[in-house]
Amino acid sequence: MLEACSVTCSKRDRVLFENLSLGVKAGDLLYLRGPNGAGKTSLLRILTGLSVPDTGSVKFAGQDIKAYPSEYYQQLLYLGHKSGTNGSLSALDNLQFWLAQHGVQNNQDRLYEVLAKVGLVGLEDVPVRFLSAGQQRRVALARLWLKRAQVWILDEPFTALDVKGVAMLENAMKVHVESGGVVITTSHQMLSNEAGEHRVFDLEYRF
Amino acid sequence: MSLYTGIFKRDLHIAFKQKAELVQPLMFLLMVVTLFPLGVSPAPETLQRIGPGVIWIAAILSSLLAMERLFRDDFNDGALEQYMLSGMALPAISAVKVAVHWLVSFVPLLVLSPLLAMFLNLTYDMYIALMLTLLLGSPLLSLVGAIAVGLTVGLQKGGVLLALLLIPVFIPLLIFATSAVDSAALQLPYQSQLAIIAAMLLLAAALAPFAIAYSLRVSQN
Amino acid sequence: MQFESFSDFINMGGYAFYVWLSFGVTFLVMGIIAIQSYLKQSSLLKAVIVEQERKARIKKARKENTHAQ
Amino acid sequence: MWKWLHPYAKTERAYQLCITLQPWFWAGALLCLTVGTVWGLAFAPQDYQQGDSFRIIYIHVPSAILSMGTYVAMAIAALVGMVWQWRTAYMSMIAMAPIGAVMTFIALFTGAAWGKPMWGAWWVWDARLTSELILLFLYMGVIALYGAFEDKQQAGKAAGVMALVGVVNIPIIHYSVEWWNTLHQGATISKFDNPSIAPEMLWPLLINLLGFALFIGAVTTVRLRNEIVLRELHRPWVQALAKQHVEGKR
Repeated sequence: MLEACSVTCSKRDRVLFENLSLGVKAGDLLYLRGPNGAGKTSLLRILTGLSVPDTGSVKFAGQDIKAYPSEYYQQLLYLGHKSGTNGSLSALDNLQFWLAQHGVQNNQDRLYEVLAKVGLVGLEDVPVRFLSAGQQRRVALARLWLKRAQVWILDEPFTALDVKGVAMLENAMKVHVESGGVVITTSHQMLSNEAGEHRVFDLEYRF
Repeated sequence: MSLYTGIFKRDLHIAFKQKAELVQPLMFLLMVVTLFPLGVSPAPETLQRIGPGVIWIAAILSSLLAMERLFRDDFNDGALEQYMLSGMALPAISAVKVAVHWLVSFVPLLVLSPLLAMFLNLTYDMYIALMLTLLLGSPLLSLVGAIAVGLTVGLQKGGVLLALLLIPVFIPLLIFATSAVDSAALQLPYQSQLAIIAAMLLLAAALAPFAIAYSLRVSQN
Repeated sequence: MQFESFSDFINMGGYAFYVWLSFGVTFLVMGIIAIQSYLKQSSLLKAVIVEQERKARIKKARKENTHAQ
Repeated sequence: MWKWLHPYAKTERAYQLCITLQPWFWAGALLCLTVGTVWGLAFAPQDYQQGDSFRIIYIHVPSAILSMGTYVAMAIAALVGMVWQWRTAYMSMIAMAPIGAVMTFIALFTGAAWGKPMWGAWWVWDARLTSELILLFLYMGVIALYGAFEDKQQAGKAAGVMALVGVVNIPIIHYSVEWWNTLHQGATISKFDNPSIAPEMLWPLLINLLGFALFIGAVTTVRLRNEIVLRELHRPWVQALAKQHVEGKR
């Protein structure tokens, strides 16, 4: 469904990976592994289209994502290192705005429900900067339940989460994959069995 | 369309939550203007002669201080990434953000301008000309400034660099704006200067959003 | 030749200082940037070798590490 | 023409092209600069108003013209890089920046040295000098922006945007400054207002103009080679080259 065709990426004039090809199909959970500086984040950003590879292209459903961005972005959910939430707005405001921006219908009740699910009952209208790091991450993760997207690209989604949070997220990945979605993720800790079957892709540190 | 008004409202809302950041450049402007009578001469004629230039230079400097805010928060907290992945047109988003920035940083300046004109002993005609040049010129500052902000937003130490990049670019505006006010002081027509500033504004309005969008993409890379 | 004598030429109709200063500084600055560019070229090529040796060291260390394990 | 240029988007080909062009640039530059300068200094007739001080024109005007020209060339390179995604175009843009800044400096310095006997002051806010000064600021901005980025590919793109913003601004700056100048100083005679210059004065000027242009070309090729080596540090062909160079020295 999503494939990278011989992409090359160099950062600070060091080649991170060269002619790398990678494909995922519906129902895949791809776990990217590699040491610091191997280019995991760069690869994910190329897959989302945020970064442009030096050579090669990324295709979604057989079409170049540069040529048909809106089709791809309707089906994409990306969570990066940065949460994408503004500190002076509440969780509720942040999510509402994000949903409107991504063209997702929403209603207040559903938002409260999802925020409760990620363990933020009573914190819905507190400015996000007053929340702890883990809670902020949960606000960002709430998007997974709000937007129906086929492709999830999650960069280090487990950072700052507690054990319960990790389990919840792994379960969500499993459910998503079982219903025919795609998850591409990186993490420093191994995925547990909670997450279900997954494919590992190793990125070497290159010189 | 409602998407863009959504961004407009959100940015306005956030801006008013960070009041200190709104007020500080204005205080800076006021203080810079205060320095001139003290440093040059408090004689009314001298002040009247240098007044337009002083106000415009102070306005440019204070706008450079506030400029960085334009994309900094959105870049740092990742909101910009999410904008880019929403399928919305980035040039349009940039234009909306520039509009908000203009509203929150230059409209207060316009409100403050009678006080500055009084401090520097400008005549009524000069004041009207000053208002008109600020009205036409300040959106130009925001639009062109946003390109450089887009380029430097990913750098940790972008502050001084931003000023280095922008000051030379703002020189024509300074020349035409102050000369308009000078003409007003001599009871001469100054429509031609205003027309040139307006032409520059239109040019910037047509091109800058695309340049801003491109710069933001470069910064994301 | 526009000048009667060599000393006239040096004198430049009384503007010697300005004329020779201009020409002198111009060619000096041009010389500096040319030389600087060439010096940088050779230092860069040396840096390439240093970089290559560093990389070889890292590779060797890695190999020994894996053997030890 | 683009078909012909396209192979040079590859850095190795561009490097080879630089090596081929370089001796021609150097030879031409030396020849033209020697002929133009000697002719201008010794054989061209005196100016009836300014005497021999006008001979500074033979470096001032070429450097002033080419400082603008180099900036425009940088902007074109940036545009080519942007449209066709050529890394080499960005590299050549940044290779040109320092030499363009040097040209601007020369134009400023010689303008000041010429102004002193003419106006009695080293610095007068004359239209041409003022626009040259602003041009120097623009050059410094591009160079500073390029230097601020760690990732040089990103740096090239960013500096390219700034070069394009600058090039849109250059005509505006030029006319605004000229206009401002006429407002503020009526009396001083502009030293550049020679409606018709005698041909025996013009020839050395044109030869020097060509000489400066070739010099810029020569330095640009050297600097472009540096830039390519710096950016392609890990390519085998650069490493082979480095080996050759170091061994050649021993």
